[in-house]
Amino acid sequence: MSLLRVEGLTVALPSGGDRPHAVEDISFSVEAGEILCVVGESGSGKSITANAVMRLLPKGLPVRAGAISFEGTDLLALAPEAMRRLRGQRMAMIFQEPMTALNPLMRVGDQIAEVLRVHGSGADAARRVPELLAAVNLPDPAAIARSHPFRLSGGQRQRVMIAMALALEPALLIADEPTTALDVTTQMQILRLIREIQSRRGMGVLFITHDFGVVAEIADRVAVMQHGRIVEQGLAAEVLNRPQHPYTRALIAAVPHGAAPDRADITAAPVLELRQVEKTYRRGGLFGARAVVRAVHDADFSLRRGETLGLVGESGSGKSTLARCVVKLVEPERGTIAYHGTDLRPLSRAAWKPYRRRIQMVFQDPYASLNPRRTVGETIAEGPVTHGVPRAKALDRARDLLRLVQLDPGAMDRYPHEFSGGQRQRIGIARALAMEPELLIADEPVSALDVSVQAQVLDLLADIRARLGLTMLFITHDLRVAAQICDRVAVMQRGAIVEQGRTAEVFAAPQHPYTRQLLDSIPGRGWTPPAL
Amino acid sequence: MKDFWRRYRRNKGAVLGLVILLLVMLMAATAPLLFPGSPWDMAGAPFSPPGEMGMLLGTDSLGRDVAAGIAHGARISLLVGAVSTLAALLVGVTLGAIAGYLGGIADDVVMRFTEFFQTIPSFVLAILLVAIFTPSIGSVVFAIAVVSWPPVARVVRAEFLSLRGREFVQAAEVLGKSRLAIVVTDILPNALSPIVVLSSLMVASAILLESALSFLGLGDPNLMTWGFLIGSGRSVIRLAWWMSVFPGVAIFLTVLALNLVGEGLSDALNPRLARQRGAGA
Amino acid sequence: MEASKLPGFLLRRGVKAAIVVLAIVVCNFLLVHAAPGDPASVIAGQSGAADAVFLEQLRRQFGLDQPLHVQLWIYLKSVLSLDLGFSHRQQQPVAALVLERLPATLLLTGAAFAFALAAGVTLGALAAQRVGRWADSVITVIALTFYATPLFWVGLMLVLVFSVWLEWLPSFGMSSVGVEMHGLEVVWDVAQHLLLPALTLGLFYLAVYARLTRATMLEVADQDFVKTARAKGVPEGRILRAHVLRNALLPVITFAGIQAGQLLGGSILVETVFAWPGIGRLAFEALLARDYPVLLGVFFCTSVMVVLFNLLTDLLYAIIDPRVEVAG
Amino acid sequence: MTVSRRGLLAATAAAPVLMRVQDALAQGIAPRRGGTLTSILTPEPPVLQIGVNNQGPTLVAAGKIFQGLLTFSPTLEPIPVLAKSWTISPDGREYVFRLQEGVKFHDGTPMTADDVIFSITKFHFELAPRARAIFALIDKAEAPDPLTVRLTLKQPFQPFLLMFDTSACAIVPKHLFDGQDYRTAPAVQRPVGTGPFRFAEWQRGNFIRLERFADYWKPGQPYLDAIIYRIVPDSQSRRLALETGQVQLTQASDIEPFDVPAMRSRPNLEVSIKGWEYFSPLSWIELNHRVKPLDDVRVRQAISMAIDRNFITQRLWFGVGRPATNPVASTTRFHDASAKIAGYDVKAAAALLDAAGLKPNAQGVRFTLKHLTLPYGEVWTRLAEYLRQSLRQVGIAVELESTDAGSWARRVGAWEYDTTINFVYQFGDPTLGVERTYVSTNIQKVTFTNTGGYANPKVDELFATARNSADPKDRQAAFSAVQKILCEEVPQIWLMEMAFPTIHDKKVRNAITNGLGVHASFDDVFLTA
Repeated sequence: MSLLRVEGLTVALPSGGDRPHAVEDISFSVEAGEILCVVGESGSGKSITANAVMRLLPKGLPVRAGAISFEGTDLLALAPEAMRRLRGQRMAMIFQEPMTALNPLMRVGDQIAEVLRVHGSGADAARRVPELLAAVNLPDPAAIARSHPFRLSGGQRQRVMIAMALALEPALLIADEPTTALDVTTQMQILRLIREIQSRRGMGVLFITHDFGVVAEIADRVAVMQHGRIVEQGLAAEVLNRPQHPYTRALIAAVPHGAAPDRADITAAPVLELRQVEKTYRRGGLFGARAVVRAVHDADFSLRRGETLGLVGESGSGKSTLARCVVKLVEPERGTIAYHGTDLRPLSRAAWKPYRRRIQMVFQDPYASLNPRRTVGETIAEGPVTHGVPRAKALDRARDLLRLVQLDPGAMDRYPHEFSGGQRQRIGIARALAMEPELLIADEPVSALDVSVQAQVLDLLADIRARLGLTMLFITHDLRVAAQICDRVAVMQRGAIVEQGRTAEVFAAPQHPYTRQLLDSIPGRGWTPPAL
Repeated sequence: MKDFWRRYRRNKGAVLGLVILLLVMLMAATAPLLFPGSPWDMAGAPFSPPGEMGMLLGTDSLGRDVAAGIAHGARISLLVGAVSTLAALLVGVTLGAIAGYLGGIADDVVMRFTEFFQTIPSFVLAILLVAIFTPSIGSVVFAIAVVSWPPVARVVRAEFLSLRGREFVQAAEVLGKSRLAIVVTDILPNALSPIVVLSSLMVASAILLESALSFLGLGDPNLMTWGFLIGSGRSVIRLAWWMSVFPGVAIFLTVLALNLVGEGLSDALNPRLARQRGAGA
Repeated sequence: MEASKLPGFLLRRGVKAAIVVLAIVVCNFLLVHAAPGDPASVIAGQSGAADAVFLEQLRRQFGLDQPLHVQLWIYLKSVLSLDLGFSHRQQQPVAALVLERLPATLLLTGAAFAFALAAGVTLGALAAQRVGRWADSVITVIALTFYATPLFWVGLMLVLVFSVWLEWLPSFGMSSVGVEMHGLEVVWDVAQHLLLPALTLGLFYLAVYARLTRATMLEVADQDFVKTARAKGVPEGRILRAHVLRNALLPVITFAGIQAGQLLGGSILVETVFAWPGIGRLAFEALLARDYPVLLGVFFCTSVMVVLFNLLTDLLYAIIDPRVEVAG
Repeated sequence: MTVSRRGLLAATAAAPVLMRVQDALAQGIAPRRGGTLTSILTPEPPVLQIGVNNQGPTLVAAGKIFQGLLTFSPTLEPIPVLAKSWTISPDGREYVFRLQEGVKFHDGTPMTADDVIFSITKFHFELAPRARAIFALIDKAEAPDPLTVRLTLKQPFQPFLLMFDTSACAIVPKHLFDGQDYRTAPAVQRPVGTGPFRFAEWQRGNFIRLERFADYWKPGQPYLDAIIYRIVPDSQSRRLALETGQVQLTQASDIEPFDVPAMRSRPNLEVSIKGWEYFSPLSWIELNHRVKPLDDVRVRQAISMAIDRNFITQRLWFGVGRPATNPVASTTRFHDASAKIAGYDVKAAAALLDAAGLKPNAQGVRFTLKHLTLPYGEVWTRLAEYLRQSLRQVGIAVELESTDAGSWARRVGAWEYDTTINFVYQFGDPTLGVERTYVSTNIQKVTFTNTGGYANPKVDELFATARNSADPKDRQAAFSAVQKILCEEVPQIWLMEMAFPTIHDKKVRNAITNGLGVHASFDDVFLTA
């Protein structure tokens, strides 16, 4: 008898959705002591599956058909109270967003103790809580137990969540994208932790993810979901290396292969040179407690015409700040930002204006980077118009650009919310290109996108760069992506560039320990996606 | 626009509110036709109860028609509400925009200023202002505006603050747009919906404030307002309950309507909240 | 936040508060002096008859012959020494007058506030818990009703019903005079007088808090950590209390802090309707009589109270919300 | 309806006006010792020291604490109080008062001629403008013996005695004021007089308590143990207090006129509008003669005729008061009933305005006037609204300006108004209460003088004659003449001889026994079981 068995599960979507069912007739099982990865892109219904098992679905998403049996009992038939008793005791869950998943007003220890208490074993909370925190490799458990969530880092919070989940040694752990919000290094640690605990206790784990790297890292078996259906499932090795279903194949094909292309050195004149640029943030004013953060320092680099430099690093490493310094969105205290020799840093808003045409930027969040209240056409034409191009002309150009980014020119008069993430990102790119820039700064342009879309956008960028001979500063946290698109990479840590060089070399022979650590942390680095 | 109306319709209360509000406006518009002449005219015997001698809602201590008073009063109450709200918006939006967009010291200064205004008991301040500038519609509007702009400033500031950090605004910066252009074309349009919602509520509270002032005898003596009616009916409440009850009801309905409309608007303008509010309200 | 950080925090807020108070004092002074009509002519008017000599006498007494900035300086100095000046109309030190009236107002507003907060939060929570069901609708409608009804009108109606028709409660004053009473009798007597005014003043804010609580609770209920709690198998009741309500209270507290001033303002109306002998009424009477010193005193006193109250809410907030000091 | 009629009958039947203690005894009602009388005071007086403040409420409450030498009957005959008897020299220049024996102040010190002289020549002379004006006539003030006061005047002044009521010249203890600033002396906060009741407790904004003075000079009096004045700013609360028996007596404008009919209909209550004869307040529309066209007598007559005084008395004051017929109230001495202003006649009014060359424009407006509303409460606002509507009928547009007591006093004092409402006490004699409003010598930038700016030499002369002659007959002649002239020229538009309802529980006896009504000392007031 399997630990968890889901058969023919169908969950309805509220009417007016793009499809009638969120999840349609899916069946799978999780055995004790194995990790089943449910992988799929956003909207594939993987999270809903997880929540359905916990019976945490919102009212809007009723289960229409199917059975979920856990340790032989039919969960769907269970009374709410009985179900509650199972939750946290026999089956536990951890979520994607560690930052918001903990009650901000409650001490971490109390939140863990709460699990024990509500399941009647609150007596030994005092003893168990530190144990549990230690078990998830948190330093100084006593102190952590006493502190409030906002004092902990994302990784630490996720560990706390895990500790909480494991408090009563459940038979089944459901992990809903538990590492997506974390930095690579942390992600690796968490993955290892889950792996280790699971094997030590012989739990069954239902692991939801969108990242094949992660799958390769920890999965025993895989179920691939598309549009609410499981299109393929089987042993991890099988599916990863010999995918059968076209969708699976497409997905795996889309995974950046990480193998750095070995391009010839670019010896053209430098377009952009940064020297001793420093940016320090001081938080808190007259009445607030002061806090000083050195966001950028020791981050010199130069960028030659036609070259693509990748700024890689984890969140908070200062890569975005550095990029924003270049376009004066952030104003550094000192240093020179030489563009073709002229220092842009001291320039006034007005004096900067001419350079706006030459230096453009593509942003990370496709949902936040377009003004929801203007049509796509206006958005793209806006730049040139501001710089004196007649409106009609700018609009014509916008049409061409839409074609260039592979969008239907009919999109001109529609509003951003009518487009998908990938399409919006294309619009964003078109907006930047409308200025016919020489230097394009791309700030995590693909990290908010699904793998398949990600691949398309990356190709688009590569293509455009080739066609227009753009020089690009490419910011990313994803080393695979960097490897695929950048000629050179600069690795940033705590505001400083610790290592830079040709992509191939850096990846092959990292000098700085941190670079090594980063590379080690690439999930599933042991696995090279098969060429399909 | 169409789906705005669709979302708005979903809130039954809001629709009801809109209907009431429209009726009140209609009454205000047609007052001179419904009740020709001045609402101050002594049209019947003093203190004749509702229904008697053709006085729908009775007469007051001078035999003036209460119904006429209410109809004509609607115009003033709505006018005061609208005008003072506009004035308050003007100040509040400007200051809020400055604080939110420029941030830093400008923000500090403006916010201290706003806090300061919120600390003074606003009604007391209103009374004081009206008294200083002697009761007249001008001083009343002024006083109401002065005490009701701070919330606007706060809301607008918050909106601007969050929008300023949004990527599409940064994109506009990178495109080299001027500050003014960014504020007007990028930020303001996206900050509008909370302002709209707020202002509908402000009109409501302005009407309440006006009535309170008139009630204390600080209204414009030449204008018939609901507050005045209650004020004059208050002391004779046991002799002629209708004098203060009906205007009170009028105020209640109008303010209620405005609040309902406000909720409807916020439902329609940000659906997320609408879901939260659920079927309630 | 940690107890160790508390003093520093309080100090910062204290300084802030002091500045605000000072600003308020200056502003009030200027405002009130912008008013037409000097107190001398008022008293002259009210004493039935007057002549120029008399007027001059009075003006000198009031220091009205001094230039404005001198008067301000004098006022500031005395305020800092907690001397609020002398009311020549009432022939009494202002501080005495205000302090005499303060307890009544504190009692009234305090009672109203407590009632509004307690009842408001409870109703709001109930509504949020039963969102969409009839209980929710009923509460929402009630809240909306009180929210939309003029304060003074509610007062009148309550008097009409409970004092005039039912004759259950006294309609005015703070206590029955001329009756010998001891200990509990007095308390009971005052309580009876307090009920209607406190209710009148409280109902509006009850509505405010109920609406606010409901909204925030629904917002919080959507947040991840609530789901976490559910996943932990925490019973719904406990989720509501330990997780949702506690977080939902923060905005309510902030708002309550801001509201303090408005509450005092409202007490003017209520104190007038119910003849409650508090500073609200003192202020209004002083205004009609152009009694500058008293007005200034009342405004100073109210603003100080509001500031103190905000300080209190800050403190409360700091205690409930660990993140406060980071917020700065 | 029937109920109320019976009430009315009852009221008239058992009217206790002028019922002195002996009358009561005659009726077999023995005055009963003990009990507390609870009444109402509005607005709250600033202080209870007569002289420092002479507003109505102060006089009502302090009238129980202080006493004057005399008081006056409804027909304004002097009645002995602290002065047991008095004589006036034939030339009308020497007044000798014999004081009561054994009169003690509340602090135990005996009252002597010194105190009386101090009160007259120092205390009130310095504090009270009204007193200053008249006591300035005193040439010599001597005390031949501790119980005799002799006052010698520079010239005869026939209304002189009227100045010795409590309200005009309360006797204060010299030892508590002499040599201090009278306004800030401690005694001002804890008043000490000779009255039947002593100051006990004052919770501001709440109540004032007076308690029986055991050493009062009338044996066995007062009958009450204490009097409590509650401060109740809201008129409806006041009415309620009276109905629910929380208070047994209200006076002045405690009860709004429109509530009076309801009070009359209550079997347990007594309503009387007597007891104001000494003050006889007269209300009028005050015109600023400096404002065109108000300087035109025809315009003034027109305004006067455009107003229905009966409507005002009946509809606004609900019969409390009488339509004014001329500048001197009918209850004041030397009132000449034969002098009458023209009655209500809209057509005639319009004709007069046409005659004055003020033609109506398209909207039917001849000219516009501002009207400064008297900020003394409801009914005055109503009055202003009534005037606006009725003057509009003859083509005069009136714009109301509402204001507070402060601004009103200031603006009237500074002549910054077109029209307003005003009413003044006449203090029993035209020389005291009427003259000041019409003589050109009294045109001052101070309230309650001739602020309207009316000037007529003939009028000045006649008032002077009346003032200076010692013979009532001569005075009557002069006053009659002046009343006729004024009725022709209507310098002000007289509206009403005002009266204030005194309403009390039937248990309260002797509430009104003289021309000062509730201002009296109440030493003979008692509560029946």
